[in-house]
Amino acid sequence: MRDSISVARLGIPSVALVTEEFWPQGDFFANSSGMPAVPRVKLPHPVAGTGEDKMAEVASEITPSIVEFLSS
Amino acid sequence: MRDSISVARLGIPSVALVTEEFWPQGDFFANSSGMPAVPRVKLPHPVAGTGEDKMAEVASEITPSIVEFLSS
Amino acid sequence: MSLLEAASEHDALERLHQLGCTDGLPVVIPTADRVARMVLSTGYEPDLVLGVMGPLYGAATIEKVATAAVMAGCLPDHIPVVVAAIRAVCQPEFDLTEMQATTHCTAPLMIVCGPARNACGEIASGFGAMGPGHRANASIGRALRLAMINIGGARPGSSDMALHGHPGKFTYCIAEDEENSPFPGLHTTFGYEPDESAVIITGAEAPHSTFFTGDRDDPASVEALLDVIALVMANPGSNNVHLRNGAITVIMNPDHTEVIKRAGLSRQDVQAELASRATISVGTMRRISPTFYSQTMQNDNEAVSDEAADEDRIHVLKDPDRILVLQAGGSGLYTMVMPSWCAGPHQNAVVHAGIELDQACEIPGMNDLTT
Amino acid sequence: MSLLEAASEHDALERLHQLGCTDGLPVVIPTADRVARMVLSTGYEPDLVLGVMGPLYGAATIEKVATAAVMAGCLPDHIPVVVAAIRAVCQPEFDLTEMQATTHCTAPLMIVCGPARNACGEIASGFGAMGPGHRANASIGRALRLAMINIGGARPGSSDMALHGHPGKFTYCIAEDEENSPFPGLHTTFGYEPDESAVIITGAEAPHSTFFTGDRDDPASVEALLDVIALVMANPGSNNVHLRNGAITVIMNPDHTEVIKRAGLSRQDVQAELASRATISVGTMRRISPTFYSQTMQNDNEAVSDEAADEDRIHVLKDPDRILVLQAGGSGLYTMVMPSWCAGPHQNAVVHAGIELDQACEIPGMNDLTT
Repeated sequence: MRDSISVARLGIPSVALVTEEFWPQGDFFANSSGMPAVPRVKLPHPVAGTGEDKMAEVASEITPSIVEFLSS
Repeated sequence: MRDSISVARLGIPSVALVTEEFWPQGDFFANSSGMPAVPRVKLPHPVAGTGEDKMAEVASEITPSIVEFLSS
Repeated sequence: MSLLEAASEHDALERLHQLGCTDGLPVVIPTADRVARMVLSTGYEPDLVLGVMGPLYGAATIEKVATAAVMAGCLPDHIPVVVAAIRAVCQPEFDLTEMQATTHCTAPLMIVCGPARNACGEIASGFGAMGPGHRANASIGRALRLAMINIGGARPGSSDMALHGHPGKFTYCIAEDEENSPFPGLHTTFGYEPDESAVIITGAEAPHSTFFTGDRDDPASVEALLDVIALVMANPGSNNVHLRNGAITVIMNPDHTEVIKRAGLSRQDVQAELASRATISVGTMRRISPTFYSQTMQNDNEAVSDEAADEDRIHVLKDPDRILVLQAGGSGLYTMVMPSWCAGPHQNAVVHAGIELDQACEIPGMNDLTT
Repeated sequence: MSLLEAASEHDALERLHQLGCTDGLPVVIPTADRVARMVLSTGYEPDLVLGVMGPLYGAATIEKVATAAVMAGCLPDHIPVVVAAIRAVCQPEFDLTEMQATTHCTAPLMIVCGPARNACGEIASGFGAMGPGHRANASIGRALRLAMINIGGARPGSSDMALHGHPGKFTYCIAEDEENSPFPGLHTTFGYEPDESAVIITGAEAPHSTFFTGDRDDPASVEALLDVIALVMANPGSNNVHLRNGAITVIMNPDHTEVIKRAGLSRQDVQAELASRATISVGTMRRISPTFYSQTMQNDNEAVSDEAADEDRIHVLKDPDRILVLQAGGSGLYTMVMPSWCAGPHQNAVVHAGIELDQACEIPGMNDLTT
């Protein structure tokens, strides 16, 4: 989240991937960094350790929104 | 210390061996058990792990007071 | 009970610090009025004795326990858990006097199970439940400690001989995350019904963080999880390894219990697996404890003679039932393992007491102790 | 700064609890008057900024730090240590923002060295120094935490994502037992003069108890002591083993430093011995961390290729200077080892700041904040 904010500050398009469980923390960082609208995409929680199939499924679900954010 | 108090309660002569560092705790137990005068002999601290020679020295120093307590 | 007088609440606080009646942090001044209201909220008579607390052998009356609870910052909602905790630690099997006096760092860890978790002020079982920010956890755990100080007489360096202690000696109270756990409530393993409430208490070290990241594609993931927990249980510094037969607490986060659940293991299975895997080699014991080990092993059931090979392994715990396995904490990479003291006549027995939720009378405005 | 109003101190306390401005325990209400007097005792202007505390990125002004100190129960005597601690944790190398936000249980452990140990309210270094009963330790450690909560914005489950945390997140402050230690003051290893004072801070797990009983007749006793400490440092659950390159704190009791002293070892010798002995086998890492280990080892300097043998050993720490070795605690059988978090951009760097004892003006009656 913090990386994404730093990159966005440099004017480089960025999207933070944040799991559901960490969404409030993402909001917190976005607000405290003065960039409340920094683009972020919600992932299910947990992702790590859930296996190849699940990760592929999550990836295909979220890719469109990432592309949308980066091209807008 | 607590063992010594329990034994003394049964009317069996007993002496607690208490190292210097634990002397205040010994006093505390003696008082809280209602036997403030329960016999105890002060050892240097630490005794454990200080080697055979040192332990033999401590033993010979304190034996007379233990005998005195038990025979009085 | 004699009353102290002070010109202001802040003078009173300074006085309580000077008398050694606090843990070093600010307390709510236990005025006669506040204590009386806390007593009322217990539903018991003030002079009812819940037990005797060593090494001072003070009688833990409802009034004295209520005083500790007020000082700790408890609300009346919290008091049923405090009363149960006092009952639990006063059971002879807990060896409270010896535990207060030992040089080991041990502190009573309170685990709250059943509906009391919500009824007694939302005792936290999730993110940061062992840290700051949860009033019920913080003040309930501290009430037990202040009772141990003021009724039991524990003072550092004179009656409490813990070499260093640990910060769980300020407060150490969590709830089980029953709703999201694959295991039945921990209290049911001690004979309580699921809809009853209980506090389970064990003398514990501070938590040891245990890192594990699973892989759903790897069926051996559960083996790795059980192995790393067992290795932490068998850490060569803990008293469990040197004295054996104590109790060990294992608090798993939801991602780790998910691995257990997928493998189809029950709590009993986990206890048995951990007890069987938590071992240390004879060679390591000979190396780290050349004198003490050879003396103690002579008394040990798990006969390891002088002829044993260095590769032979010794079990750290004899009784799998003394491994408390439960879920708490946020979702992520860490499980917490609390080794223990293991000494005292009952060698770190786990105690428990039912929490009575219908004992207190409902009194309008009773939770407003603060005016 | 806007002021809250309340009808009584107790209403104010409830309000602060509800706003999430406490750690869950009672605080001294930071009235304008009390804060002003605490500010005065710092000897600084109220709007001096000591640093910025994430994740809220709040400015740690003297006034806000004084507010945290009042709430924590500090006396003006304690404030120089609190000011130094804030300066230390605000250094970029400490990665405060990341540390506050992590899922690991880490908490800043404060080690106070030099004359400030006595000048700032008798900060305990003996029996039970990490437990209750020492006001200076308890309230100084807690002042840092309340600043991290209220200036830094750490709240469990939203900004502070520690899965469980540990009780040292309430308060975690000890002094070094310099007088009885065979080692020079720990602060001198960071460039301070012996008669200067400093606070050394490292993000740490809760203490892990390490049992050792020596035997003066056995010259190998020191080997056993170093081995058991190294084994606890290399405990397979800790982040140090999985991420490496963090910091580890080793707090030895006087009986254990006596063994070190008899063997003629300096602090640097002990650091080097521990760094060299604290290893874990490749086989164990492959077993407990099948996925993560193979990924991380590719980035690791200590190249362990896929062809490494299971018996090959990996060092847990790369830098012996990141082992903090000091004496504290009562005399007996236990040393305390605190593993650490190891992550963040600076991978658990140790920070420090000088404690200014001549900064505050002497004001008669200044220690009487309590009226």
